This record gives sequence, C-alpha cells and structure tokens, in this order.
Amino acid sequence: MIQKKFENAAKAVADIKDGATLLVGGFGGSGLPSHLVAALVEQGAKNLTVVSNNIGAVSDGVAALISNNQVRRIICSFPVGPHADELIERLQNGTIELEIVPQGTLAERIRAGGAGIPAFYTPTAAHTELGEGKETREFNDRLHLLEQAITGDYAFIKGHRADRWGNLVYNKTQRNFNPVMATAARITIAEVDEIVEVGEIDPEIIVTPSVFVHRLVQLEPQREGRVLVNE
Amino acid sequence: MIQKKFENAAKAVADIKDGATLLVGGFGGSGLPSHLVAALVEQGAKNLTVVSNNIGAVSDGVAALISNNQVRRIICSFPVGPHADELIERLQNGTIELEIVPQGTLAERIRAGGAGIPAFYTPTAAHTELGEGKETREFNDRLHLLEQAITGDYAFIKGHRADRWGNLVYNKTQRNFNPVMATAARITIAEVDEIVEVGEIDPEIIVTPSVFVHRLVQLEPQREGRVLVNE
Amino acid sequence: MSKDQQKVGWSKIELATRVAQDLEDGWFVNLGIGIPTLVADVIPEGREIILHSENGLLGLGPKPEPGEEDMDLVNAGKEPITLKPGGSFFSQSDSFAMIRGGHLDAAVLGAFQVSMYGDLASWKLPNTTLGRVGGAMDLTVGSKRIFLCMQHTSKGTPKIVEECTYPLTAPRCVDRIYTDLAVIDVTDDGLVVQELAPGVTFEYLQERTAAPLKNHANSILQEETLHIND
Amino acid sequence: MSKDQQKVGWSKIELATRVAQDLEDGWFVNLGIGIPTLVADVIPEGREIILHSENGLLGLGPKPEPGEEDMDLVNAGKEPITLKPGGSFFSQSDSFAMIRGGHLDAAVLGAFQVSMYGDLASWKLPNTTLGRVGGAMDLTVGSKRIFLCMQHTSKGTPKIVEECTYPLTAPRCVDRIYTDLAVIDVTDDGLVVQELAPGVTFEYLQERTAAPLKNHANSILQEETLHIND
Repeated sequence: MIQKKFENAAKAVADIKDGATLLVGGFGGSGLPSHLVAALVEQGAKNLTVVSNNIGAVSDGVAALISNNQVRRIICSFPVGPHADELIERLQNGTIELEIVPQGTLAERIRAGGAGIPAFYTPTAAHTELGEGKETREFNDRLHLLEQAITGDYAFIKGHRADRWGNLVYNKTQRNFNPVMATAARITIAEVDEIVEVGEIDPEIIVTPSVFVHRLVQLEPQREGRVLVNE
Repeated sequence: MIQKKFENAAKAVADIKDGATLLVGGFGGSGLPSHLVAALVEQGAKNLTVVSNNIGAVSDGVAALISNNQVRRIICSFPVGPHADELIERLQNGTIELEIVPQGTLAERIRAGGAGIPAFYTPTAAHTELGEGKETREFNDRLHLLEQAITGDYAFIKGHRADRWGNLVYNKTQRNFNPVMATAARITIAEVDEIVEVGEIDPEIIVTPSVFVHRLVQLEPQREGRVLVNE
Repeated sequence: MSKDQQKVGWSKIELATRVAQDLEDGWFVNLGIGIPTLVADVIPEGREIILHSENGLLGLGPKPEPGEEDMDLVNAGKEPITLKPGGSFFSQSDSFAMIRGGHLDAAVLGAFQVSMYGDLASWKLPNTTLGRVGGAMDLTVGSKRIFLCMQHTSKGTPKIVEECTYPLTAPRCVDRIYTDLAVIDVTDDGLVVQELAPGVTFEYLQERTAAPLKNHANSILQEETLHIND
Repeated sequence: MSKDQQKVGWSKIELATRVAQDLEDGWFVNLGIGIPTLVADVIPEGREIILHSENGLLGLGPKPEPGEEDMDLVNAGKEPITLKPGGSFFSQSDSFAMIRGGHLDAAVLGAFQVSMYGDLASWKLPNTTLGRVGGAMDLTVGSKRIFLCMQHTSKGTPKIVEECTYPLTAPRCVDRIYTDLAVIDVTDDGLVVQELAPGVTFEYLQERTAAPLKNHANSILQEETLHIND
C-alpha cells in the first residue's frame, strides 16, 4: 500500500547529502515550506545548490540555510530583502556563487526539467547583462537565448491538502513555484496542512497529481501558520 | 463590459478566412468541439491548415472538413480511423499534405506556441523516420531534435462550463488537448454546455483562465451531447 | 510654495489616473511595483480591466480591509490583496507562460532609465552587486504594450535619455511613457510628446529630458514632409 | 489439437498476469493498446498500481458497467473506462510532460518488431502511407522501463529479430519482452531468457526467434568467464 507520509519533517529530510541540489518553493513567505527548511537547518547538509525565487524576503526561508553556512550556490530571480545581508556578505567573500535568472525563465527552466526538455529558446534577457555568455539564435527576426533545464535532487514544497497517494491542492497564491518545482526533482517532499484518504479530493481540482510527490509531512496544527508574509 | 458570448456557432466562426490555421481540440470524440466544426463546414473557408490529434476517428470532427474539401494541410499524431478514407484518398492524389507528429511533441509544440517559446529540444523521435530532416543536437549524451512551436489563427475547443469572462472548466478527460490549444491561438473559440456569471466558478478549480478564451458559444441543450465516443 | 506659483505636473494619483484612462475595457494588464500599483485604484467606472499578478493570479482586487489579510493571497510585491469575482489562481510557470506567450494587453512598469529608442533599464543600478530582476525582463518581451509610469526625473536627473547607461531590462520595448510631466510616445520617429501635464510647457519638459523630444503637432507635420519626399 | 499435445505457452490473460507480477506496489504505469490493456484486470491483490492514460488521467479503473459509459471518461484507446479514488485529470500537455519527464515507472507496450538491441518498431508497417504514432515515441523515450507484451510471432514470423526492418519507434529502449512463450531481458550482453512458458523449451523458443538467445544460467556463466578474461 502506498504510504508517503513521514512522521515529521526531520525524518523526511534525513537522507539529504552534502552537495545536493534543492528546489525550494514559495514566493516570499507565501507557500514557503518553512518547516522543511527548518528541518534541513537542523540536519546540517552542506554545499547545497539552492534554486528558489526569493532569497532574503523572510528569515525562515533560504536565508536560514545561508546563515547556517549550508549553501554554496544559489539560482534565483530576486536575491534581495531584509534578510539578504548574509547572502551579500558571502557573495563578497566568495563563499557563495549566485546566478540571477529572470523569473519567467526560472519557472520555465524548472518546468523543462520536469518535462524532459533539456533546453529551449526564449527572447527574455537577450541583449542584456543576464544574457551574456549564453548561446543565441534568431527566430522570427528576434534574438533568443538558449536556456537549459533545471532539475533538483530534492524539492521542498508547501501544499494545503494532500491525500495518501500524494495528490495535492494549494490555497490561493500559495501555488506559485510549488506545482512546477514538484515536477522537477528526483524526490519531492511536501509539507501540508492536512492529509486525507484517497478519494477525498475531487479529481477535477487536483493541481499536483500524485506521481510528482514522494514524501508528505503534515504540519502540527499549532505550528501551522506563518502570521506575517513579510517581516 | 466584457462579453465573449456569441449568439451561435455560425457567428463565432464567421470571420475565418481561407488559408487560416486552425487548432481543433478533442481526443477522438471526447472533448471534440463538433458544433464549431459543423459551423465551419457550413461557412466553407478553404485551404485550411488543421492541427488536431486524431483525424478520422469520428465523422463530425476534422474528417467533416476534409470531406468538404476545406483542408490543405494536416498536423496530427493519429491520422487513422473509420472516417479516414477521404484523407487517404486526398493524400494519394496530392491535394492534402500530412505531417505526423508524436503526440507528446504535438502537445509540447502547441504549449510552446502558447508560452512564447519558438523552439525546444526533445529526444522523442530521434533516430526515427519522423525525425528525418530535423536539426539534431546532443544533450546528456543523447540525441535530441529541435522542434518548432505551433500556433493557430483560431482554436476550436470544447469546455463544460464557462463564465462571462471566459474562464473554463472541463468534464473529466474532455480536457485532453483543449486547455493547451486554448493558449496557442490568436482567437480561441470555446463551445460549452453552460455559461454562468463571473464568480460562480471557484477560482481554485479554473483550468483555462479567462485570458485565453476570446469567444464563447453555448450549446443548445437538445444538441448538447454526442451519444457515442467512437462510431 | 508661494501662492502665485502655478501647480506644475501631476501628483502620483493623477498620474495613475491618466494611465488608467488608456487601459481599455476587457484588457488584461500587469501592474508593476511602485506607482503602477496605484492604477488599480483608479480604473474608470464601468470598465472591466483584469489585473494580472505574476505570482499566479488574474483578477487582482483592492487591498483587503485591516484584519482581513491572508498570507496566501498576495501580489507580486508580496502584499496582501483580494481577488475579484471571475479571478483565477495558477502556478508561476503558467503565469509566465501567459506573460511570455503574449497574452497580456499591457504591462505598466516603473523605470530607472528609458532611452529615446524605448530601451528600458529597471532592474539593477550600476555598480551594485545585486539586481532584482524578478519578472521585469519577461514582461518587457512578452506584453503586447509596455507603458512606463514614473517620475520624470530622479531628484532632478533626467530618466529619459539618449542611451541607457544602466543595465538594460530589454531593448526597444517601451511604447509609451507616462510621467508626472507628460505623456510621451516612443515612435520610429523618436520621442513624441502627446500630452503635457498642467503647468508644463514643451520647453520646460525638454529641459528635464536628456533626449530630443518632438511635440505631436510637429511630428505630424514632419511625417507629411517625409511623405512628400518619398 | 489432439489430447496428447501438451499445452504450449501462455494465453493472453496468463501473459498479462505474468507482466502484472513484475509491477511493483506504488508504481505509475502506462498500458498500451491491445494485450497490455488486459494487465489492468490482473493486478495482484494488495498492490496499488496507479495506471496512467496519455489523454490525461492517473488512476485508471476497470471498464464501466453497461449503461454507465461516459463519453467524457475514456482511455487512450478512446474506450469508456472508470476512475479510481485518488485519480486525477489533467491536460494532454501535462500528461506528456509526465511521460517525457521520466515520471512513469513503466510502460507496457505492444510491438510489431523488437531487435536484440532493444530497438522497437510499433507505429507503422512498411510500405504503408499512414503510421499511427500516437504516444508511442514519447513513452519509449520517457518511461523509466519499457516492457513489451506481445505474441512471440506474427502468424509464425518472428517478431524478435537481429535488426528491425520496420520503421523504428525508438532505438535501444526495450528493457524486457513478455511473450506467450517466454520472458526475455534485453541486456548489454544480448537477449537473455529469464523464464519459459509452460511446455516451451529453449530450443523451441530459439526456433521462433530471429535473433540469438541466451538462457539466464548460461549468461551468468559467460559473465563469469568474461570476468576471468578481464
């Protein structure tokens, strides 16, 4: 019988090794899998490559992994915010590498990773500093960049409700990067408010089908919420 | 005030010109916008390029346009079925051109067209007859083909319920090619069982957001159903 | 300000109101962070403009009442918002497929600099380590129209220039510039002033602009002359 | 058939049952049209195998009762089916992203020909105008495992050959071949017979196969020999 539920976040992240590539969902604090991040801070894996849209928007996101010296490389679109100081310090002393990617290219590269497409062309960032060094090609008389897929060893995502098979629904704009990151990792771990029996979620409203979710962690009700979006 | 509802299918397809490229949703008879197809047979536009997965599975799909000599070119994955005779005849006498595309490549090319990606790489069909003549490139030690986006002047799609803005939900496997084709045409026309006021469809369950739908036709209840999936 | 000084230019809310006038019924529009956000509050009565937020929603509504904020319902600036009836939620990848696929009628964005050719610089200041690109590069290549909405100068330094000196967001992408002083179109024939804010003269505007401006009437004249020369 | 003739090989349902034995609890599996479809009816008790249909569903269930057919709930063969609790619907593009992205544990497919190297021909007969490729090429490049499930010969003509003469679906893609006569693995070391159906001898099988077969025991032996030679 399929059982993806883990007892807690610590057990769900226990096997993550040094050097792993990690996709972290959320947009600022909304839809951020902060309990999984906290468990990984506790677990301590180092030299991580982290792919996440926002770095520094909140203290309990990727900023926590940076503070704890677990990150070697970051791929993101928006590396600024009130909790970006430690990132800036590490960029300056060379202990972290940063790749800034336009948000749509970031989403599409992850989607490509999940969909078996190694590379695609986009006009986004052509003729800009972020396009420098990339292979280019004209389509329809417009310069395009060749962009490569992103995949992760693990994805940390946040959902609202899951069933035992791993089907997921989200709450409002909590979706953001979570459904796409779920498709692009070898092991996708979802923290959710609630886990229900199969058949309890209407098949028409499932956003992330079961095939994309490998581990589930149910939040304890008292720890469920983040009160603030930004700090 | 936004009003995408047309009085009937005839008025919704009236401006389609000879030589247009048309995307037709459905998988066999399931989710097939057969009333829009029938209206186009009546309207008579010729030299059409038609993109649709199945040709010949049912008599009231693209086969009807072929019988009426309206089609010059077909892009599909499965050009066979009980109603494919007239296609075969026209292929033999050279009045129709056919491009057979693997189903996943077809879906992805249409998705790329809707997402502003002019071309992408895929391993599907590499080293096969369907890959002949295509540009190739190795990624991860595997041969890939460069595949180009598909867009349409019009898309004909079938949905279950729409609201006045054009938001759509589908019924079960009626979805198939409909949501992706909706994104890839200059003008997307949806035939639906029911049109409701905005706000009546839960924002969490909308499959095709309003931005992708330009015209709506509500089916008359007595003409609503197809009884058989295949004939 | 002494009593006899005439008011010069538009206030932020007047500027947003001027932008909103040009958004047509039924358009799908993305509003950037900053002054553009104000446009949401001044949509003309009777027009349905569907606002897009790149984190995955269509049908963005006004700010919630105090106490009604929901951390799972935020805009691209990560501020709590509401959803209008008819709105929908989708993922970031679907949201950017919408943007990059050319499905938005307009994006109203802020800017650090804009050139007379419509080049936009809006994501990174020079000599800084970090840019904050977010969705700016995707919006500029994907939206059918790019409207800028900004102060005409940055503390007196012109933001409209011959060539951008700041890192580009995208070249040749801006269609129209709305500032506190004027509405200016970016055309093949250069920057054409369409409208002056109250108290602003063409000369006053040109002094605060580091690229040559044409006014609409002259432009039409010149176009006619060009046609004669054809 | 005279009474003293021993039964030779598996029936279609026995063959499907043999395939089903190898599908593990929790696997996501796509079943092709034809004999593979039968696998759905013989999943071992207590195993949860989630079946995928490329037209956009996971959790495919058995055929509906007569009168319960729904034209909006069909499988890849366009036949009415049912959905199991836990099932989900999605678009064709999402469905093939799932297939091509490597998310399915196995696809069980039919074949016209398969070579000793695992090349598969399954979409077009030679000298015909029309092929019916459907999702076959996507499944063969995308699934983690490709299992063939087919008759060992086509009216006496071997379907397992040295080199395919029919148009390829994909090269080097087949992992295991289940026929009415045997279970055969495609390995770097050639075709290795893992299991013979009742009444089938290795010689009987080789006679009906147009490529050299090894039996499992010999293969192990040879591998050891090779190691000695290293």
